[in-house]
Amino acid sequence: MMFTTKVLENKEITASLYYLKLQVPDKFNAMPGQFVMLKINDSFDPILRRPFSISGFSKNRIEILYKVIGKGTKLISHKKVGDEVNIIGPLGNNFNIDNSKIPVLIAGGYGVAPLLFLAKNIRKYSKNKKIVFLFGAKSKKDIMLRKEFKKYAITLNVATEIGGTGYKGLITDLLKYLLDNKTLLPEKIKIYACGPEKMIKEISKIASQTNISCEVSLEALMGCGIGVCLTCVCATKFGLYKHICIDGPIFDSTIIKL
Amino acid sequence: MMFTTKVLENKEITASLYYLKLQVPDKFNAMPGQFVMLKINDSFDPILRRPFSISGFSKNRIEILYKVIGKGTKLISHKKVGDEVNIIGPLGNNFNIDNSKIPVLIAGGYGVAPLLFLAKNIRKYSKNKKIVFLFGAKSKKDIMLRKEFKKYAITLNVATEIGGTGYKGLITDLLKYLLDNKTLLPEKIKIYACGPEKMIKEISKIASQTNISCEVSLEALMGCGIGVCLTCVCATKFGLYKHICIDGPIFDSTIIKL
Amino acid sequence: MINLGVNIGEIKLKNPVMVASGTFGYGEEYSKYIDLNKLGAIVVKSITLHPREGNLPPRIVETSAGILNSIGLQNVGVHTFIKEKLQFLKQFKTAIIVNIAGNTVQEFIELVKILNDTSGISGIEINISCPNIKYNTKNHLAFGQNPKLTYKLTKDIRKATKLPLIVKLSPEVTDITVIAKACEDGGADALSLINTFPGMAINIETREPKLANIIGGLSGPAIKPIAIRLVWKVFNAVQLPIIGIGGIFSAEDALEFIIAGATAVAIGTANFVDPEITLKVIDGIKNYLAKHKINNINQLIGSLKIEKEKL
Amino acid sequence: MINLGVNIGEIKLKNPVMVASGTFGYGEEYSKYIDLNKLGAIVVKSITLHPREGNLPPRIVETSAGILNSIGLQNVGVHTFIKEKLQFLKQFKTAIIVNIAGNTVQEFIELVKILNDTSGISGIEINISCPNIKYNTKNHLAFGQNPKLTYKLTKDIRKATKLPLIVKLSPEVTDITVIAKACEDGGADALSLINTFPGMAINIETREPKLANIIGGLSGPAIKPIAIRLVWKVFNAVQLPIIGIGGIFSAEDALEFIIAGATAVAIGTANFVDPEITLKVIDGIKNYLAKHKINNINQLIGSLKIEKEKL
Ligand SMILES: Cc1cc2nc3c(=O)[nH]c(=O)nc-3n(C[C@H](O)[C@H](O)[C@H](O)COP(=O)(O)OP(=O)(O)OC[C@H]3O[C@@H](n4cnc5c(N)ncnc54)[C@H](O)[C@@H]3O)c2cc1C
Ligand SMILES: Cc1cc2nc3c(=O)[nH]c(=O)nc-3n(C[C@H](O)[C@H](O)[C@H](O)COP(=O)(O)OP(=O)(O)OC[C@H]3O[C@@H](n4cnc5c(N)ncnc54)[C@H](O)[C@@H]3O)c2cc1C
Ligand SMILES: Cc1cc2nc3c(=O)[nH]c(=O)nc-3n(C[C@H](O)[C@H](O)[C@H](O)COP(=O)(O)O)c2cc1C
Ligand SMILES: Cc1cc2nc3c(=O)[nH]c(=O)nc-3n(C[C@H](O)[C@H](O)[C@H](O)COP(=O)(O)O)c2cc1C
Ligand code: FES
Ligand code: FES
Repeated sequence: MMFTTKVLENKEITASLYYLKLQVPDKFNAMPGQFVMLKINDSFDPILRRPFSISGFSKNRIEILYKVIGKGTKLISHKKVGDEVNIIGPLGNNFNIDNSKIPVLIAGGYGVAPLLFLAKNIRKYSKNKKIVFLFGAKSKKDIMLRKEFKKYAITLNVATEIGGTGYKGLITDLLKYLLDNKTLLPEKIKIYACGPEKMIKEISKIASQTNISCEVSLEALMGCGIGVCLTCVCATKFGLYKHICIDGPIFDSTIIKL
Repeated sequence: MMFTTKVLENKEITASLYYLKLQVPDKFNAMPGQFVMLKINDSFDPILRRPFSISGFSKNRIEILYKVIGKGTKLISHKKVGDEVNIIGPLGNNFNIDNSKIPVLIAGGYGVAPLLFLAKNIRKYSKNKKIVFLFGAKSKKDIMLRKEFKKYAITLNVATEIGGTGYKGLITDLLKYLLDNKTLLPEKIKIYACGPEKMIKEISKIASQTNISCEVSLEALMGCGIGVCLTCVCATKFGLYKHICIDGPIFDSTIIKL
Repeated sequence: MINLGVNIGEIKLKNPVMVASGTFGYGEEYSKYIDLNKLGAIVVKSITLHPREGNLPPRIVETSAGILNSIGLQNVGVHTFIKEKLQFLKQFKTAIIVNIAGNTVQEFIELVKILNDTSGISGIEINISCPNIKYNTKNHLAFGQNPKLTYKLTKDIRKATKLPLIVKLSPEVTDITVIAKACEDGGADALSLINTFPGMAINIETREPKLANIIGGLSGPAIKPIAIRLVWKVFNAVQLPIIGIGGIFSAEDALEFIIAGATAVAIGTANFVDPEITLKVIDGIKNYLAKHKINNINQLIGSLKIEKEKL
Repeated sequence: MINLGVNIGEIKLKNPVMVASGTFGYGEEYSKYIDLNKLGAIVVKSITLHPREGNLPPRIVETSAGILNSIGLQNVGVHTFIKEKLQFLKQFKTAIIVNIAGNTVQEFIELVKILNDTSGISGIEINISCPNIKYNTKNHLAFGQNPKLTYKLTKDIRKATKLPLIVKLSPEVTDITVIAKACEDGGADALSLINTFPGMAINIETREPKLANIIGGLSGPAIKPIAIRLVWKVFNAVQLPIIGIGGIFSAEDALEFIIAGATAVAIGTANFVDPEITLKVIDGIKNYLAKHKINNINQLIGSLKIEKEKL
């Protein structure tokens, strides 16, 4: 659905990363993995909407965690409480939770957005379920929302490229390490990953090599977000294109070709 | 000169008319009649700067009185205290005050902007000089800044098209009336006028018929404001074009052809 | 009562607001946002004889007030279109125009023959101007850039079908009136203009084109002034009704095209930004006509006022 | 040390950043904002044999990410130019390129002959593509839209002068490489592309064109993707150095043109919005080269990376 709504909050939580909270109508219902297309303003420069994962949902309210990248996100960061924004959503499919397995959530950078929502949702339905959350970033300051994770009793396994907190190295190295030392057992876990393409690629490789069930959230330049413009294609191992906005953004890692 | 500065104030003073106050550098010095070119933001839509008369100047500060017309002025009206704006100015020529004559300032709508500055300036240099100020507008609510005029001991002669305060009718009818009943004597006065083209046309006609010395402030679509793009031309009675941005915006009413 | 109905050749539209090929899919997605019955016409995404996978991604770049796309005519092929997509579209009381693309005259003819036997189609739009595929013509220019090829193609298709025939022109020509006349002479019933402009964008960090296909088609408000001028030029050169296309994002934009000479307009890129835009444009046109006391939209077509000596 | 110098034929530029004809007057106004010595070259507003008053106002319309202008070659005429304007420009250590426009081959030749005898001129740019004047050619098309006329004009002017000769092309052609080759064959030293696109805007309240001249030339970021693609196309078709023009508002934009194949760039509309833009672009290019460890700008020209199979 499309609607115009109000900014409830829009604040920088760490360097160039913002937390945006928006009012949504009663009928709005979202699942982890889904996204919205946000209209920046009435100008034609920039002209396209911007896709953002929903990183939290409660009645009449969604949360978006976004990084300032270019023109569009910069303008969004200037929005003040009470400003109007136009939204299309929720869009796309969602993560499929396999209750029989331990969920291992792997986030790179702002890829944490949909996984935070996923983690909260899993916690909502089972208070004691073990949730493994691997969070990779450049440096310590990029590991944000620690309080929020704590509130939902989710323990973070952190990796930073330049070190300073947690594991020093890539989040995928941490994953390998945890698999190697049998902290994580392939047949007992299911991976849910979101982050930069390189990370998704590497995780998909590890998952396929070790036979871990794995879902990844993909990104693409999007013209419409609703399956019409045919810009957001992603190659699959079966030769056919999938459309990330409607067939995804969540895919089983075994079918996609990055 | 070109500079980026801060909004000191930007508030609506009557329906869709705003008073914008901007900080300016030490070197900035303006005369009544001059204008600035204001850059709206970094977007290319809208792309051009917008011209605005300077309606007040004191050290390190200018005032602009603007009406929300379209895309550009709407965006300017959203600017908040502390927001940055980029300015080129002061630009153009200025009113030539003839001290031997009684100044009759005639404003239509937001045409009041440069004349307010002119009135203040005349008052600044002579406390007791008689200033006649004719202010025409649609309705009572469009006659704004009464306090400001009072502060500078300027009595307004108001005309409103739909009546409600002062003379009911066009400001040019009021002018004719004051000439007819000899309240204003052609040889004793000089007219300074700014307002819609129709008003300027009519006043120029009256001035030429009655031999009143008269200066008018003109408007034109402007690409650059500094004499380069050659878009802002205005025909003269001598067959040649004048450029409103550098030869004007103030012209002797006898030379222009509207 | 204000009359909004217009005719594109024999196609009767309840209002002049259509959607442009490739920007509305086959209608399914938008049916969740708007009532498709309200549209003047739906032009479907270009259909080819066989399914096409389209170009490699990335396929889109945002530019100032526009987008470059290089979809490359990805589509389900005419057979699946008829079996699946058209079935869905048929349920609406809206004219369905099938846009077809081919690499050879033969392909176009085959497509037309298949569509001849299909019910529920109000007309055919031939796309001789897609900037995203390579043609087997001299210099790889599109059919629509060569008046002789345009004439021949139009005439051959004309012979092959009784369905109303719309030709969609490329703006990348020296004199669009020459192409327009070729279409008229070949027997076209109407013209659509314009298709996208070939354009390019470069990632200066990697020094690679931003589109995998190197070039793409520019659409959106950026091209509107060019499109309006071409519509006006063609309106003054041929008798055929014109469907004005290019950067329409509001009723005001649509009205500019109509005053310039367009009998109808088609909305493209704007659908992506606002799925409800078509209905807003229809309402806006209605309000304009009411305000200006015009009771028939046809009075507005080509009503641009120009002092004689300027022509 | 990073080398920013480039050659346009025999014209040596200290850096590749020029200003486009008609957007910088004769330099006087901008000298209050920037040091003209820092520019690569100044191309002056089109000069004609006799002074021209230009078109009636209104002469400008703001469009989405662009402007339409219809100045109509208002200028002081070649004699006043030489006497007054050139005197001012000569004091700067910057290449001065004189853009000339004429209605007939004869007018161009006369202009060139006058300029031959004038000192302080680094080169001539011939404007065969102004959308704002009516030509005495077939269909009123500009010289630059006809390869034969372009060839003849270039050749005749080539014979008439030893000054470096730049031809400024119109984008409104079916295949710009044909025109570019005509210039090359005619003996041009370089090409400028692009001039503005003919465009139009309509006031829907009055139903009149927004420009008194009805049509105007579209410039600004709106046309950038088209311009880059045309530069790349021409770069791959001829050997002449190219001056890339069209919507350059930043160093990034300029670099896109250079990577696509432009030896230099000219900034137009952006000067109106930011009188200091040229210097910002020069600095930005310098920073880019430093960051990418490129010590000579010439290495960047036409360095677009494209996988072979895509060509
Ligand atoms: C399904 C999906 C979910 C996303 N979720 C989030 C999120 O939760 N938080 C977040 O910070 N970002 C998210 N992104 C990325 C976000 O959309 C881009 O960072 C944003 O569009 C950049 O816009 P810009 O104008 O600032 O950047 P620019 O680089 O100026 O944008 C230019 C164009 O490229 C597009 N673009 C640039 N980067 C991306 C990208 N990575 N993915 C898709 N389009 C891009 C823009 O939409 C625009 O059309 C998501 C993307 C997708 C596809
Ligand atoms: C010398 C000068 C002094 C001015 N002083 C004032 C002033 O003190 N207060 C005030 O409210 N307005 C003033 N104006 C008019 C003001 O510039 C326009 O109202 C404003 O540019 C409208 O911009 P917009 O985007 O809101 O309107 P739009 O109509 O969307 O603008 C579209 C384009 O037309 C131009 N334009 C529209 N109306 C005018 C106009 N009347 N004059 C010039 N360009 C126009 C815009 O600059 C823009 O390029 C002045 C104009 C000039 C030339
Ligand atoms: C993503 C996209 C896909 C398109 N696909 C087609 C197509 O398949 N066939 C066609 O004739 N035109 C196609 N077009 C062109 C549009 O129909 C239209 O002519 C063009 O976009 C200009 O209109 P606009 O500025 O309103 O978008 C496409 C345009 C876009 C943006
Ligand atoms: C107001 C204006 C006047 C122009 N006058 C001329 C001219 O006299 N001669 C010419 O060759 N080009 C002229 N041009 C075209 C520019 O030189 C340039 O080719 C075009 O504007 C595209 O560049 P831009 O997008 O950077 O403005 C003019 C452009 C503008 C905007
Ligand atoms: S973004 Fe348009 S189809 Fe996916
Ligand atoms: S506004 Fe450019 S010359 Fe006056």
